[in-house]
Amino acid sequence: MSFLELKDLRIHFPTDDGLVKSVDGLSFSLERGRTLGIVGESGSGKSVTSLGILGLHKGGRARISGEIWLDGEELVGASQEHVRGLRGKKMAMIFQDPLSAMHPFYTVGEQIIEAYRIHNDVSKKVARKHAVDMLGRVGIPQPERRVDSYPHEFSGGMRQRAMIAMALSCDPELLIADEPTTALDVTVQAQILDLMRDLQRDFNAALIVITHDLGVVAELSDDILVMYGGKCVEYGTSEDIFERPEHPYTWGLLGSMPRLDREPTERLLPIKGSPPSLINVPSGCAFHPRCAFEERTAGRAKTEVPELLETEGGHLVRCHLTRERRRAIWENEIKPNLEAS
Amino acid sequence: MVTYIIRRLIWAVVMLTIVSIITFGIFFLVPRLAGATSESLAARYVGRTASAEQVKIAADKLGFNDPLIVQYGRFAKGIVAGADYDYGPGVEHCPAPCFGYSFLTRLPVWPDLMDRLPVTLSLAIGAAVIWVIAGVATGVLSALRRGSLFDRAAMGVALAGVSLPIFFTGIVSLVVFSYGTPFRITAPGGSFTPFDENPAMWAYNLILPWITLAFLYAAGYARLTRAGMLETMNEDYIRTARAKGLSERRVVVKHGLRGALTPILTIFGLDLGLLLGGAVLTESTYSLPGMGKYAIDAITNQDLPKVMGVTLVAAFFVVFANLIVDLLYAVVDPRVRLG
Amino acid sequence: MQIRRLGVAATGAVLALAVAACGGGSGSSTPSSSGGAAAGANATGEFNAALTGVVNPSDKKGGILKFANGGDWDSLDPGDTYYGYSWNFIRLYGRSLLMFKSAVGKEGNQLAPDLAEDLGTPSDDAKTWTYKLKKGIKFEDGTPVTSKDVKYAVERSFDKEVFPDGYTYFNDFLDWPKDYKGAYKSKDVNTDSAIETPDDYTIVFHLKQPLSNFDYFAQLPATIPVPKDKDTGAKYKEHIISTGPYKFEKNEIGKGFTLVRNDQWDAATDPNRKALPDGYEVSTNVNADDIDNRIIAGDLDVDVAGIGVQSAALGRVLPDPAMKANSDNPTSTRLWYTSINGNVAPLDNIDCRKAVQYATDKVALQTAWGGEFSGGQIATSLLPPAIPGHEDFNLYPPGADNKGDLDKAKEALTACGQPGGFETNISYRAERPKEKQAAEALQQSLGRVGIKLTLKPFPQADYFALYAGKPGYAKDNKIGLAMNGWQSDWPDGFGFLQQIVDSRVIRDTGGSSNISVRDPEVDKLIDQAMKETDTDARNAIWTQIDKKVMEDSFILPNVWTKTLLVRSKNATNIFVNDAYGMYDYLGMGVK
Amino acid sequence: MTAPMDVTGGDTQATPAVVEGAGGQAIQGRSLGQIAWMRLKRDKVALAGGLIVIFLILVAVFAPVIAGAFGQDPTQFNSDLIDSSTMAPKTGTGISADHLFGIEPVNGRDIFSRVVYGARISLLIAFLATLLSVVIGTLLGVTAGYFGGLVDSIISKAMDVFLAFPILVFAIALAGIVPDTAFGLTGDTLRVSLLVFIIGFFNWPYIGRIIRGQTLSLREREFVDAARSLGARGPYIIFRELLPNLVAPILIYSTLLIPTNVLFEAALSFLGVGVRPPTPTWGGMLSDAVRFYTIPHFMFFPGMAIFITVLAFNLFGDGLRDALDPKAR
Repeated sequence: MSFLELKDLRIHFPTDDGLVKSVDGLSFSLERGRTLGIVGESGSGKSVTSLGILGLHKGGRARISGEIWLDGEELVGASQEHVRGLRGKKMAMIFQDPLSAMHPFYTVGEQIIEAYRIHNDVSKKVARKHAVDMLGRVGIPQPERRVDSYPHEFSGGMRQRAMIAMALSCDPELLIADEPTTALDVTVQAQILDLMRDLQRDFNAALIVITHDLGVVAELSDDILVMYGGKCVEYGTSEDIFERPEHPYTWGLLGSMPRLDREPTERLLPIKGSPPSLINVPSGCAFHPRCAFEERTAGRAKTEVPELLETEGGHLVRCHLTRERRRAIWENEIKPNLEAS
Repeated sequence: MVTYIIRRLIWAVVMLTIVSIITFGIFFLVPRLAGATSESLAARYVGRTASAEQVKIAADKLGFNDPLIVQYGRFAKGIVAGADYDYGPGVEHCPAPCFGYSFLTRLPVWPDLMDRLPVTLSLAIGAAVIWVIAGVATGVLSALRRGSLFDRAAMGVALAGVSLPIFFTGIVSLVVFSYGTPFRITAPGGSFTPFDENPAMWAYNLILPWITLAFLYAAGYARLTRAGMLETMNEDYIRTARAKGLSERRVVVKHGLRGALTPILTIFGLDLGLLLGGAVLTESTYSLPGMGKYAIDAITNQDLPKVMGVTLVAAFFVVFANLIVDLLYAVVDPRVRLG
Repeated sequence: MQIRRLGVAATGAVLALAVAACGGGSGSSTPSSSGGAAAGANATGEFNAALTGVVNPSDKKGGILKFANGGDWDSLDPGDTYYGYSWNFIRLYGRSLLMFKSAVGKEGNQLAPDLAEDLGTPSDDAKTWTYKLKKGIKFEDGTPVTSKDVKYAVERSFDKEVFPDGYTYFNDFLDWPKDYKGAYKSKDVNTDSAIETPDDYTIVFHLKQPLSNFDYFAQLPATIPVPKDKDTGAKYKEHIISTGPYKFEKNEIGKGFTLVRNDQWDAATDPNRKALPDGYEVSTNVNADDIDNRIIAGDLDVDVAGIGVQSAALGRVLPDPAMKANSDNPTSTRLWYTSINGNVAPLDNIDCRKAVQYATDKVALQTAWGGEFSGGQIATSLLPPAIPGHEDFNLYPPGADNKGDLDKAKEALTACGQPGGFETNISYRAERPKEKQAAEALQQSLGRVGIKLTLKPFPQADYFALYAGKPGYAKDNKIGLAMNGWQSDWPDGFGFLQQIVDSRVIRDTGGSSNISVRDPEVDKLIDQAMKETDTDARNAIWTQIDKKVMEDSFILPNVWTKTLLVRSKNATNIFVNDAYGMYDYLGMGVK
Repeated sequence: MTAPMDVTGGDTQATPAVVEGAGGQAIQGRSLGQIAWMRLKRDKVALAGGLIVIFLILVAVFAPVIAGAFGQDPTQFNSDLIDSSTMAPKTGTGISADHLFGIEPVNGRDIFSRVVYGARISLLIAFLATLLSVVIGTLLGVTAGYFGGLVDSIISKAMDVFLAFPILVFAIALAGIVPDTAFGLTGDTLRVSLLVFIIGFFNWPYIGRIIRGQTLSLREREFVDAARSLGARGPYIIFRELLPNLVAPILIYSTLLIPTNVLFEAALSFLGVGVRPPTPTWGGMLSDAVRFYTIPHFMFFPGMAIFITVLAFNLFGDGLRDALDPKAR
């Protein structure tokens, strides 16, 4: 069994308007030292998944089913208290906007020390030393001084470094980064991505990077999982996704990805329409109302939910189009367009 | 920080001056608009049987014929430097802060006010302790169990609480717990025992007004706290705290409550400041001899020096409370810079 | 509590039987008479028992009596107090030249010497009155009381700027030097023309005009001596130097005070005071409803204001036979009335004034004032029944059921030239709910004949000085009717009528209690009565004045006040003194 | 540099915020009012509050009809129903088919019709005073927020001064010393105008502060810049661009200010400085009832009238706020 394994995970929220199926039957696995990128639009269920792994939906209104195995332990059925003990220690998370994700009333040091001392029975002094070390390690200059600063006294990039330091303070084996660079400007983004890559190597942790930005996962990930409407629509290695993407949605994502190797004047190709409702999921393939190739499925897309099937070597796709047709479309219609445009 | 405090103190003085000018102006002008003359005002000082001539002399002596500005100047000078007052057998110096002498009792206002202050202080602070504890606790619990039976019940009661006029709850509480002999658990006010004299009697006399007043405020605070907690508990930093593996209790108390309580601090400061200037309705419902009752009595008797005195003291508390709140805010929230 | 009260009632009943034989006479015995308090004692468990006898008679000393006041004294200063209850109470800490006997019922109306050795000796056609003081009377600091202290007390009370609450009898009647302004402002003026003190124990008053009943002046609290070197003017009320059996221990104006025994008081000089309790605890500004409840519960002894229970307690006491039996319903010498201002058109026409009289629903008025027990008896004239000179007559019978004679009222309106009625205002004191109720009742009943009233509340403190009692204001603002009330300063026609019907007390500056009666004939009659030394003849003149004012229809009498008093469960010697129309505070002791 | 399709930049709320526009329907094309009404319709409690508010307004408007239907006049004495010794109603409460809520002690006036008429004074004053506060508060708040600088600091300081006034003390004092004829008005008209002025005038800073804050944030928005760049002047921007966007907060705080003002009016009437008797007011009835606490129905009905009115407005106001501004809950 892999270090982290999700089996048919479902996270549903009952609301006044109906049941919101944020995550609907998600499965994947991840080994130590590997990086998985989860990509999707808002509301595709990627963040809900990450919070689900950390057990942060427990005790709330969410209905969770399926299995989450972490290092041989099942987490869905485990007690809240037990999962709490794992949070921060065995699995940690880096959040998107460090300004709002850090408590404004406590110093950065205090927040790291708190995280460290929850899981390690050490004196405040030792914990403080550790916090300074961690801040130094994530590249914050003058950590002895900065440890007593408040989050609002940091720049955006420094804050994200501090956030990473906090997440890594207990040496976690699973690290989830939720849009780690979205709130940062481009140059800082690159630095943070470099830092994360370095640190992952040092800590030998399993890393999940959640983003809507394929560019980020391109830099970091070994494997990529594309989510749409709470489901995985395509899964494969980084190479699979970038070189041989087979799902129309993935094509759309690639089309709307700004790339450094393109001319700045080039037009991006956005996906038409807006993300699906998670309550009244479109019949059949959830993507069909936005899919440019829907008519080539002979109506199946409207009525039949496609299955996630392997095309080759672990590359999974959820689409009614035949494999040949997908390849043909990619090679003849999409790829040239992406390169030419 | 120090310059900020000094600046704020100066502004506080300016504000009190403005308040005193407006108050003086209104109480000077309105009776005159109502047809009062300086003689009829002076008549209040010389008794029912004075002759027209005596009244005229008194009006002159009291300076009621001087322009408004001169009269105000005299009043302001009294507060700052004291004033001399002819009380019959001799002239007496009324030391600063001199708010003048009551029309009716002919006693200086300031000692009177200082006499009433402990009552209002006891009432306000006692009630504040109750309402903060009860209101915040209820609000937090409600927020944490949002939608639960407890939440619905508590918020229902709280909404009822803010919708009930205190003079109604006050009377009902008096009738049930004080007048009604079977449940008589407390005195109906009117009597006040200073804390240092007999703490038990002090509490006994105040328990009913405390609870009634606290109920009203606790209701509001429960609603505020709940709203604040709901908002705070949705903050990203709460999720971060949870992700760190903190116990839910610690998340709520150390991270949630800390954030939610900060805005409540402001409101608390203002409420307490307003109350210290006289819980008018509570004091008159329970006949507590505090500042509010003093104000009402002074107003009913149109005893201008008393009204001026109590208005200014009340304004002082509001201004002072504002200052304290702003300073405290800077202590509580590191993002706030004074300056 | 219930059991104990029943037990007391039983012993009381036995006592009453035992004394019935020797008591007999109608309130002829007093607790101060040598026969002891047992004489004239009545059963404790009877309604109105304290009107005619002493309830719970006892000579037991000690204990503390607890008094409470729903409001506050106008002033504790003897020179500045004008409340009936204050005059009743002041006898505990001050001794005037004369005093009302501490006795049951009518006997309480009798004057007795206090500082003086005897009642006053008139000379010079009752223009000069001489009193001899007892020796051995001391202030609480041990200084002997002399006639100079009495003279000083009266002189200081002259200054109404310092003592605005008091009466002006001495100011008006003594032969003061011209431009005299009182002890403070006219320090070195010789006042022998008004008051002479030939020696330390003689005081002689010189009047401007003959006054046959000056002895009533001599009982006024203004004759309570004040030591000149301890006088602090307006602040003297905070530190009063006692001459009575009790002195002030603690005095917090606005909250209350305590009285303790005055060791300089010598019982040998004072046959009128028994001084049974060891002290008094008085709280002021207490919730009035709570006072009632605490008296009923036995936690409190006396509502010092003596105006009877509040409306709420009325509903508890009257329907409950046991509680009712522990209460008394005295009629006081107070008349609630409505002044009809002849200066305000169309009330300058006597027929319009008469229309008001006829149209009034007296029953509604009585209920508004508090009903038959706590409101009073429907009044048809001015002089209350308890005052000599009172005669039953009714010039404007408001129908058989007392609810108004609308036909007569309409006739009067027609005669007045306002057949459809008219509009005017009615003033009342905002702080007095009963006055408001009465005004509303009048508004309602006069509305039946088209007389439309608008209610005008004014603050009590300035009611007479600035509003209803100020002729100019009343006229300009068309205050045709004004709620008013008067209690006799002492039980004779002069004490009752002079201040409210003599037009010469009306001043343009306001402040007089008479705000509507302007009839030169009435003034003449008053002068006549003051000169008349024969009591019966004098009383006849007062009756005549009463009738004349009613004929003029300047006053609409409402009720002669009755009050419902609840007896303390812990006090002894409870009886009503007619001079005050409330329990006598001098006689009371603690069980 | 986010992808154009990702508008919010994250979907991390545990409670999905994407549930509006059920069925994936585009929500564009619906006005704020329509959305609010849709939300409000779902809030049964707020709707109930709103219905009670409408009911109370109808009661106030048709008071003479309602009271007349029972043949009762609010100032009519019924002395024959009163026990003249205790002043209490002969039957204890006097409740009967004629007198639904019983009668007052002493004079036997019909409590039902007095409560019904009391709604007129209470609501009239509360509405007008709210209107006054809102007008002053909005004008000054927008002015302060829009112009900023010296104007803002003067207006803000003025608000500080106003907030420092012991408002109730002041209101009582003012209401107490104004004569019965003033400013060319008299009787109830004068008293009502006076109370409206006092209550409204002292409450504006509360609204003013909120509006100022909202204006400050609106001022930075693009559409204001756009208008300004097109040459629009201050007043135009204030009335055409800012005010329409301030409608929601104004509506919310007006609704929430009304119950406060109902309480305020009741307090002043209770303290005897309200509208003159015998015009019935709830506060005035309560103050009469205090002395007759042994006759509890007398205080019950006016007390409950105040309670229900304030509660209804509060419920409706809360619902309105949730509907118009869901984040503010």
